[in-house]
Amino acid sequence: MAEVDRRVLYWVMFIALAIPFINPLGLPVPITEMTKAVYDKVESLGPKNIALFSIAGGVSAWPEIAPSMVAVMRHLVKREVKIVVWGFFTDQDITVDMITSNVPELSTKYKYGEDWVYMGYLAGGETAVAALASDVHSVFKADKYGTPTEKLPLIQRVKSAKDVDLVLTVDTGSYITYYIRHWNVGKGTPVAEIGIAMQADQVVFYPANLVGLLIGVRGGAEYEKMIGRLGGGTITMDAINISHLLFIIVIALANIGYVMTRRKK
Amino acid sequence: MTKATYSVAADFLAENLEEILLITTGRGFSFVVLVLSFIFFYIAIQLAKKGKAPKIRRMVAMDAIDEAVGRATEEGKPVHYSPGYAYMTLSSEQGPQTLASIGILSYVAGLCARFDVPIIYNTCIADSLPLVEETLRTAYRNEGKPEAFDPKCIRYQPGQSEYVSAVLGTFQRERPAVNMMIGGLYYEAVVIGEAANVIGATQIGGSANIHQMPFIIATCDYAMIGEEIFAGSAYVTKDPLVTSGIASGDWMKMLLIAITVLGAMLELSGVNVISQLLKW
Amino acid sequence: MSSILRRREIILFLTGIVGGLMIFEYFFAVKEAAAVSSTIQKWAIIISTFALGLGIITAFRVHLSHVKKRTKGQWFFSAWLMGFFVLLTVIGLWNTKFVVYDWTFKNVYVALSTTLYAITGFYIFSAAYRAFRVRNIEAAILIVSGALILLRNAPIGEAIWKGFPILGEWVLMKGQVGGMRTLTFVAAVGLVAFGIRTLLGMERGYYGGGE
Amino acid sequence: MPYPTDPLILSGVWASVILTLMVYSYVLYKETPVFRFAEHTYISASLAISVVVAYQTLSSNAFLPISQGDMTYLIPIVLGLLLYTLPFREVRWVSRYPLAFIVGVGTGIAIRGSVHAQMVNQVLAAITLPKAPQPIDWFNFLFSLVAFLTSTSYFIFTREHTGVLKIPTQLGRYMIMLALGSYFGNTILFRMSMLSGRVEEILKVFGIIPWR
Repeated sequence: MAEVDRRVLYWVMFIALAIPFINPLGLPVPITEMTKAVYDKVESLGPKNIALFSIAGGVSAWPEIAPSMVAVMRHLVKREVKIVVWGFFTDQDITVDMITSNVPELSTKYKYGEDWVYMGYLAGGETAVAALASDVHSVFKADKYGTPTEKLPLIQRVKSAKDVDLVLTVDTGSYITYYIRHWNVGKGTPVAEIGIAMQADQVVFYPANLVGLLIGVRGGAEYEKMIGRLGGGTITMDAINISHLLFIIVIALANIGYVMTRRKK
Repeated sequence: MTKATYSVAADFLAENLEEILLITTGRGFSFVVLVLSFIFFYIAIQLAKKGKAPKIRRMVAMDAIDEAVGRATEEGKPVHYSPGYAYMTLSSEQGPQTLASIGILSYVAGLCARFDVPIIYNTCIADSLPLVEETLRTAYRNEGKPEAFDPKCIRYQPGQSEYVSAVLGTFQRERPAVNMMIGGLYYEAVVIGEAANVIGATQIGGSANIHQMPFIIATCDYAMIGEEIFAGSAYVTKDPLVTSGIASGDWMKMLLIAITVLGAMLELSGVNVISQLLKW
Repeated sequence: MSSILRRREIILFLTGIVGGLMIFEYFFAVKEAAAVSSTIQKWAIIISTFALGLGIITAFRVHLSHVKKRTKGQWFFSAWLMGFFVLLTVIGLWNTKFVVYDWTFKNVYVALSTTLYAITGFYIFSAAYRAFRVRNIEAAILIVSGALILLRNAPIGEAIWKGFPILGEWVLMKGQVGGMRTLTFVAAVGLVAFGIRTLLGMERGYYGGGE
Repeated sequence: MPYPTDPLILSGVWASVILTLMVYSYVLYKETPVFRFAEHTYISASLAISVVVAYQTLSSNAFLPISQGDMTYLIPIVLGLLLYTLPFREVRWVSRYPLAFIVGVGTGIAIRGSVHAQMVNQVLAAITLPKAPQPIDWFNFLFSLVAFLTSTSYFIFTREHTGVLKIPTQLGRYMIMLALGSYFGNTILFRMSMLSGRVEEILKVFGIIPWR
């Protein structure tokens, strides 16, 4: 029992993950405080407010963060909040395409340039985030499609961090800490995070500086439930349930085996 | 000076400190800590020069290297060494970990040269290649076997996942007896670690990237946690100048522990001097 | 001239100056320093980009030798690697929108990056199986803490027992904070000590001790 | 969305799924020429893409400013070219100049960021009192504080962990394990959603579940 061929474990996992896609379980997803805090903050915004949607995660992390991105974007559009999008990953254009195709309101209800705007890619990590906090216009001269900022009424209103009512940072790395340091501590802008699960461990260092946090695909599933439109996150939650249960079972079995072999000795 | 003028002067200082000292607001105390780190280091070196070099407690993982290479010698199998993803460049904040890793590599390569054990070095950090090649070449020369060095033992892969796939392939094809992964590790830690367990390799791992520590501990026989990797090359070379760096780090820890204790007590009694100082 | 430039002190001095400038710019609000530091960082990106060529030389050195020696089970793959590389590079430099390049980028490069990223899912499973055994008190704490987080993250935890998510939430929000803070903290202390040695030219480990 | 019919997309999704299965054959079966093919194809494509991206980076970051008359960008180009002295024994030392430069940048960035964020800010956070505290908040505050202090004592290298340090270092080890367990658990969530993403893709392409 103590030593099983690993491949047995791998096959079990592979098959177990497939089952819920074919035959969904649909266990309810309870809402956690961190997710509710983000929801409440977005709910408090309206057509007068501007939200920043910052993308610092790649296409390869989609299974974890795409559900949250789409759900939050749908909520922003429902509240008619103005949205500024920019990002720090070279493949982010594919991500923006994915969001716009899932949130068609961005091209129907929203007017590009006035209601939402995509500023494109930016290199430079923390330095860039800090520069944007104090002067957006010196960093971006034009949007992604080459339209100069003078012709984009929305970005004309966003001169610095002070003009933004909520930062939503999609993040698979350290960008949340950059935004906290330069946008929240420096300028007082509320910051919320759409992150991968492991970030939870580090983000809770800053309870006072953070509105809330969507923890990985679980956060996405919760948010989908709150806005009343289930999607990819909820479907993946079944796979998460099954796989986590497997983890618990396997750890229990391993320990029973371990204790038994020790007894024999 | 009356109390009023004193407080006016204090307010003026507080408001204009950035202009007067030019120190960016919020980073003042960090700068003090950095300067203190330099001073501690200087004092530790002076002590070392007087023969009072501090002793470091044993580092099990570093002691295990000799034994691991010995095992590879007996089995006639290679040693696999890799430094992790580390943002693929020396010029990022992960750079120092790669340098520390190459420092340990020089010791490992020396052992491999001495016992004629082949070494395989897999990396995706292009700008570290000159240092790696030089380190390996020097290690072989110092053992008097410069002709035994084969630059083909250095394998470059153009990215993180590419590097993972190449290491997976290498493990099954060349079956190293030892796997060492030390440096700025990311998700590769658990993959490489488990794949090395499949072939039964002895593993020594280390990283200062907190997010990978659970996996290094879970998969490796010997783990270097956090700053241990920075102490590694000093530990094996027994260079007193470098061990003093570790001592000065210890003093810094003790100082900041003291500040924490003092600060917590003052905060609890309603005095926020320390937190103001830290925010300066 | 070359004998002076060859001196290790000069080279180490360059490291110290560049590193010192980066530090100065961070702590002091001097506009000129900020400008210089941003230029230096751009330069570093350019230099590192050039290093890719060294990587390709290194890779080809290995694969050419396989092809020359007709290494069994390997030379064919080495030849394929080099051939496909040359083809794709020529196409990509000519036009990245060309169908062959674009198709390979999406369906080979992005797809396999995601695939390898996800391969961890298998290995983390066997790692948990191996590592999560109650050998001593430390291991017991590790297991309990990990299991509570699992039962917090998956809704099934709450379905089993209402208390799991509450305990898991406590571990995540409060319990783990102190230890995690320490790991963050000591890694930085070690790094700063190492960095100081590097900038002062005392850390020679990575120079291999050679000339 | 319906199942794709465009031959380009169709060939693409099948190719990506077949390559994925080739890679997973290593995990689920063993290292075979099938895996080797996927591995070498991937590395080959990635090398080529790296060259193209490097060329684009150099064009926009170096060649463009030079063409606009900013000759300072010749310096990094020359430094970058100096790396290529590496294969030549007599002039190999020249390659240390560009290296010294990037090592300086990396070390500088690493030091400055970590002193502030990882040292001073952590101490500050450790002593920040809870706002509007309930009794449980005081307990949590003290718990984190003690955890921080004891686990830091475990990382003292120049003292043996005996005598006064014995109990704190032991307690510190427990606190570190608590943190690492939590990290392990959260990483499992992330990895499982990544892997289930691939499984879903495979099922979709094989037509077992509807395309969406």
